[in-house]
Amino acid sequence: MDYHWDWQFFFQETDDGLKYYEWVVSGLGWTTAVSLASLAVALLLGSVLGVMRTTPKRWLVAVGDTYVDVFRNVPLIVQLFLWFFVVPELVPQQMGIWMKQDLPYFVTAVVGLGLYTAARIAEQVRSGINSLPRGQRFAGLALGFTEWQTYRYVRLPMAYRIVLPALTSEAMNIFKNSAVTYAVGILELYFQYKQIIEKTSQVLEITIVVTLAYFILAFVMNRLLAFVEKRTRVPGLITGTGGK
Amino acid sequence: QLTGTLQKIKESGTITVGHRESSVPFSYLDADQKPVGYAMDLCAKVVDAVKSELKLPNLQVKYQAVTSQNRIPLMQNGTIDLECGSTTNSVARQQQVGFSVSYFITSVRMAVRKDSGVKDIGDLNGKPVATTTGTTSDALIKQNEKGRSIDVRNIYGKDHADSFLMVESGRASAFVMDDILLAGLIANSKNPANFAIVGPSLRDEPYGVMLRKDDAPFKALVDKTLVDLMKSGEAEKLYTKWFMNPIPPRNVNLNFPMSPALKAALETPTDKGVE
Amino acid sequence: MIQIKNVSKWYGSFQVLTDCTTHVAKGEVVVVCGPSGSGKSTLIKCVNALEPFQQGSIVVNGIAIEDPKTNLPRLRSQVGMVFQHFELFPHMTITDNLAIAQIKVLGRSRDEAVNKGLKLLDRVGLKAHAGKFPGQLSGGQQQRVAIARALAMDPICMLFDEPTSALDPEMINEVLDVMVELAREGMTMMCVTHEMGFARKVAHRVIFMDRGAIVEDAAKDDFFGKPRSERAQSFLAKILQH
Amino acid sequence: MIQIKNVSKWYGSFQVLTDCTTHVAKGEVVVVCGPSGSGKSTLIKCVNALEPFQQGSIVVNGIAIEDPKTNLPRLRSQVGMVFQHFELFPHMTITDNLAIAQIKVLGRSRDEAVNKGLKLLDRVGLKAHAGKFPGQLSGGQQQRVAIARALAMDPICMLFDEPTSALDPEMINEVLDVMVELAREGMTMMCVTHEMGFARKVAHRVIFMDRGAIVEDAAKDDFFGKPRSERAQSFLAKILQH
Amino acid sequence: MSDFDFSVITANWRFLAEGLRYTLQVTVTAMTGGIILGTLLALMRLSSIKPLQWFAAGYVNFFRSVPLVQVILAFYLILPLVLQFVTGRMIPIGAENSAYFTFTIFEAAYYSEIMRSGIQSVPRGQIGAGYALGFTYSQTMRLVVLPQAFRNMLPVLLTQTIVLFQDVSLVYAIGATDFFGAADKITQRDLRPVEMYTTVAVVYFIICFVLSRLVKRLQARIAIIR
Ligand SMILES: Nc1ncnc2c1ncn2[C@@H]1O[C@H](COP(=O)(O)OP(=O)(O)OP(=O)(O)O)[C@@H](O)[C@H]1O
Ligand SMILES: Nc1ncnc2c1ncn2[C@@H]1O[C@H](COP(=O)(O)OP(=O)(O)OP(=O)(O)O)[C@@H](O)[C@H]1O
Ligand SMILES: [Mg+2]
Ligand SMILES: [Mg+2]
Repeated sequence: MDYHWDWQFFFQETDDGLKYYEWVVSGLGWTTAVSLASLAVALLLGSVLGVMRTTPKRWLVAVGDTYVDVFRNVPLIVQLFLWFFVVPELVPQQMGIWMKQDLPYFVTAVVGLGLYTAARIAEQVRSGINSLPRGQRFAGLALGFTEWQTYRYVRLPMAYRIVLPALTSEAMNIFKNSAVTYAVGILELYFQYKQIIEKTSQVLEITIVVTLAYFILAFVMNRLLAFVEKRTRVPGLITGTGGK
Repeated sequence: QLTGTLQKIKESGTITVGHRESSVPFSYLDADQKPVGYAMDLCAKVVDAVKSELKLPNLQVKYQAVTSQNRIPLMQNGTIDLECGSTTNSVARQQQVGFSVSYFITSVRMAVRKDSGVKDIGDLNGKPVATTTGTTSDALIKQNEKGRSIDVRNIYGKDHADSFLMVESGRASAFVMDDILLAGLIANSKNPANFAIVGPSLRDEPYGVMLRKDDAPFKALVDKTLVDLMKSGEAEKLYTKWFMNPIPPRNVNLNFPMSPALKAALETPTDKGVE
Repeated sequence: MIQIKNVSKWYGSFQVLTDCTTHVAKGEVVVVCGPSGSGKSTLIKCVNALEPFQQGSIVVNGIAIEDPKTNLPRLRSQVGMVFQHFELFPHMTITDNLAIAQIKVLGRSRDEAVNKGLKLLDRVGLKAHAGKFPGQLSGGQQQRVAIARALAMDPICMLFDEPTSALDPEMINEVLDVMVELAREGMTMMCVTHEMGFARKVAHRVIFMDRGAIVEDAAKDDFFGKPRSERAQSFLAKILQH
Repeated sequence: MIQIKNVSKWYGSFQVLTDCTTHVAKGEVVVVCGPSGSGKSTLIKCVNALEPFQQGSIVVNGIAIEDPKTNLPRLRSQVGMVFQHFELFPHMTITDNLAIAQIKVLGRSRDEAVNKGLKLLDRVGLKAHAGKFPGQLSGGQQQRVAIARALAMDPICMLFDEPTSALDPEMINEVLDVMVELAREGMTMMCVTHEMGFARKVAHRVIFMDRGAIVEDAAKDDFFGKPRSERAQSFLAKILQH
Repeated sequence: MSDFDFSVITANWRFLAEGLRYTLQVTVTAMTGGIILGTLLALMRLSSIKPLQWFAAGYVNFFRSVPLVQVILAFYLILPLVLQFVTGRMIPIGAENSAYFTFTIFEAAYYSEIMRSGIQSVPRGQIGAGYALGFTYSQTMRLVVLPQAFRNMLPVLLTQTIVLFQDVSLVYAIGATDFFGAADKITQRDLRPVEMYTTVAVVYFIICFVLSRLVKRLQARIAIIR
């Protein structure tokens, strides 16, 4: 293999004055920012949708189901392009111009990734709630809780505990999926990976470094949620095998 | 005794030509998804030369689409034997691959919407400027005398079409790129009259056929073929065919006359790369 | 206290309750029995408005529950209910299980709620377990906590849905003892159960259901003396064999 | 036929079997009983080499199963085994359940295997169900199929691990009847069961286990007449109460 | 920009259809290969031989932690180097072929986790019953355990396959012409992104939606059989 190894290039200066390793670091920063922000959006929206799909109200269920159907059945990359190129042309012109000129790309990317992931989280939250005995809801109602209170105090706390392992892999996934946001101009890790390959052609070195970086991100997330899981474990109860 | 690429071609009985899929009019797919273009025509001549050199009239020609990210690795690892696209011959790239004599000289300029009021670099201060991944427009702008005090916001399209779309849709005030590519994009847009290529040349860049590094016999063959075409006037005919006439797939005419720099390059062919 | 009038209910096209009419007076203990699937749980859930019904009317403490203007959470908070599978909240300590509804529904202060809860916990003999989680208690203990939880709301009547049928034999009595005591204190109770010993001891009336309909509704002594329907006779014979 | 000598087995540091020694002669029916967790299932699984053991020796039909050179699949194919939860293969029809091992292990032709299977299915009274899947049969029917499946391999002896304890009361007898018939025909059988009626009817010897050890090993009449250990006495008292 | 120009779709439908065919080919190949490889990995993971367990666990965890789009690019660039190292010759493989390989390897990690829980969902007694009838390990797995695991997990396997089908769109990153890649290339040349991406989204939606409905019905069927 006449491959020319060169680990030094990480410390070479690029034409924008930064060193290559600084590109990697800045990419890592954007990846983390996009992922965490999207995760927040996804958790919030996904929970709301998941809850909607378990209510007795038919139309709420229909809205939730439709959302999940739409957002799960179109590839993420296509969704990002839609948000970026198509949606601004469909809204009123003033708003379209605002979206194109003033709305940071970061926001578009976070919305795209967040809404996509929300569909998956909604599935999990729903299956978590449905896996609880129906009697739990009745017990809450019988004590005089409103429907919302049974969610707030009785069903959601258990449902989240049950699906935490599944949420953990979703949270790890979001770091990986965030790589696709390079396509809408986010200067995250995969963008820098491509950029560095193009500039230096030192494929192996940069692949090793970037792979490791993604690995660490996912691993940290995993440990973090494992800690949460441990902290919220209910004595005398065996949970931990949530829906897929 | 053959060596390098020629030996590989002889042994395998095939030559693999790397091409781009949307570098109009150098190398792109026509309506039947076949690679065509100015660079493809030039390369066809090179392939003919290889056939007669190796006495392989039945040499099999394979085409392999490449992207700006993978063209260099693919050349290095032997997937392609020559690349006919719109690849700038730069000193940095010469560390990795070889180049033929230049067959085109492009100037880095900018495309703007006519109604945007941007006419020169000076108008860009504080504005978003689109570039395609791999180049940094602010560095180029700053290299220019008039652009020294200018601050722009870089935004990145994943490819030229995306970058151009940013200008078209009003996301970016300008798209800084090789002028010929800008001309191609404008000609293909819905309303070509809305756009203009403006400003001084930020940099001149030569395009060359990409080869493997340190493969003198093959490079000599390629260079000789190209130089012959330039000397015989054949190259200029091909230029007219692709740059001054309607081209497939939609019969758009780029109307892009030969620049003085290119005329000079065809008269005195060179494989010197830019810094 | 509870009036049930001509109640019918369907799941889709399947009729679960057919024209059920009965009542429970203040201080009365009524036992509901019948074969599996006969609609006992459904009927008792209707009383608490946990299940909607399509025809008829149920009035609890003067309030018609089928009236759309009725504040159902408020009504339910006044009616205590105990389930077959206890339905304690597994992620809360026993103390929190007892206190949460008092705080969130009745608006009591946390101190007040906890005090009240602990007092009732003591009454069912489980004071020592206040800090534990439901999963750490036996079934019989959990069911006693569930009764205490319902009592903490100061209910005007109590509904039981087979409170002992998910328990191991040796735990049944510890739960029945609590229920007997409650009945003796004059609590209005409607009880789905197959424990005929309990019925004999404290019930005033026994209702026998079959296929969604109330087949017998008789004073205790009449019921055990000479049940009229053949279905009730054969049911009693089976149950009492145990 | 079966010799068990000083067998001990540990799960980690927990000793499940302690120095067990016994034997089953050809044509003999031996019933194994004892409280839950006493190691009955483990012992019978060791006989079939489904569980490894760390000390002692088991010889089946002259072959030492702890010998690493023993061809275990071959040995197991000669010993029929029936499990508490039937363990029919749910994705195959009854016919395929009966035929598959004959074909894949004994190398019989498909026709031969199916014929043999149907004959045995007839014997356990289920010929009409040949084309069904296990999930479509009742528990008692499934267990009878499981016995037929074991018999289809022409076993030299049969092992049963609580074959009736997962069944509803009314199905127990249909399975026991098959087993009694089998015993009367002279099949060598080792049977973990709490059905003392069955033991009384056909067993030659009864083994009582407690905490991994064989506490009693006596002829049937001796066992039911005057069990020696206190543990066995109290166990028998509980069991026979039913 | 209200003047939509859908002629770009009609003029290029053949190219798009070709792309869709390739997408389906990659999906089917990676599904078949991934399930086979994934099953082997799952068996390794559940075996009692420690090194096999470690290998399988490492494999699965590695591929589940790395972005697919990066794996696609990396494999595409590195694979030829590896082949050259092994064989001493330059073996061009091309973007299209590289994708078959990458997706099979990558999806195997996901399928293996599904098959693992499928195998674990088969009651242990079934294995005992298999052995008791005289089956060997491989017969017990082939005849008893895997058919049931596969059946139990069929809906989940199909759901993963829908995800795979969507993920094939990422091969555009190496310039391969799948359905999305074809759309992307036409967009580059003809500059009609709005029309193109809208159409692409609708096509993906219809295919995936129909498939996921089928999965739901299958799930109901299986629930009844069990
Ligand atoms: N959500 C539901 N959807 C459809 N049918 C239902 C539903 N819940 C209950 N049923 C049916 O309604 C009938 C009455 O059910 P119910 O639970 O009230 O019976 P039950 O008398 O309490 O029986 P058990 O002694 O088994 O608790 C049963 O046939 C049951 O199958
Ligand atoms: N795989 C295992 N790992 C650890 N301990 C086990 C395992 N299998 C069984 N045991 C323990 O070994 C002991 C004997 O189990 P075994 O199943 O042989 O009892 P048994 O007499 O058949 O009881 P039962 O009547 O409940 O079937 C029990 O205490 C059990 O908990
Ligand atoms: Mg009930
Ligand atoms: Mg056992």
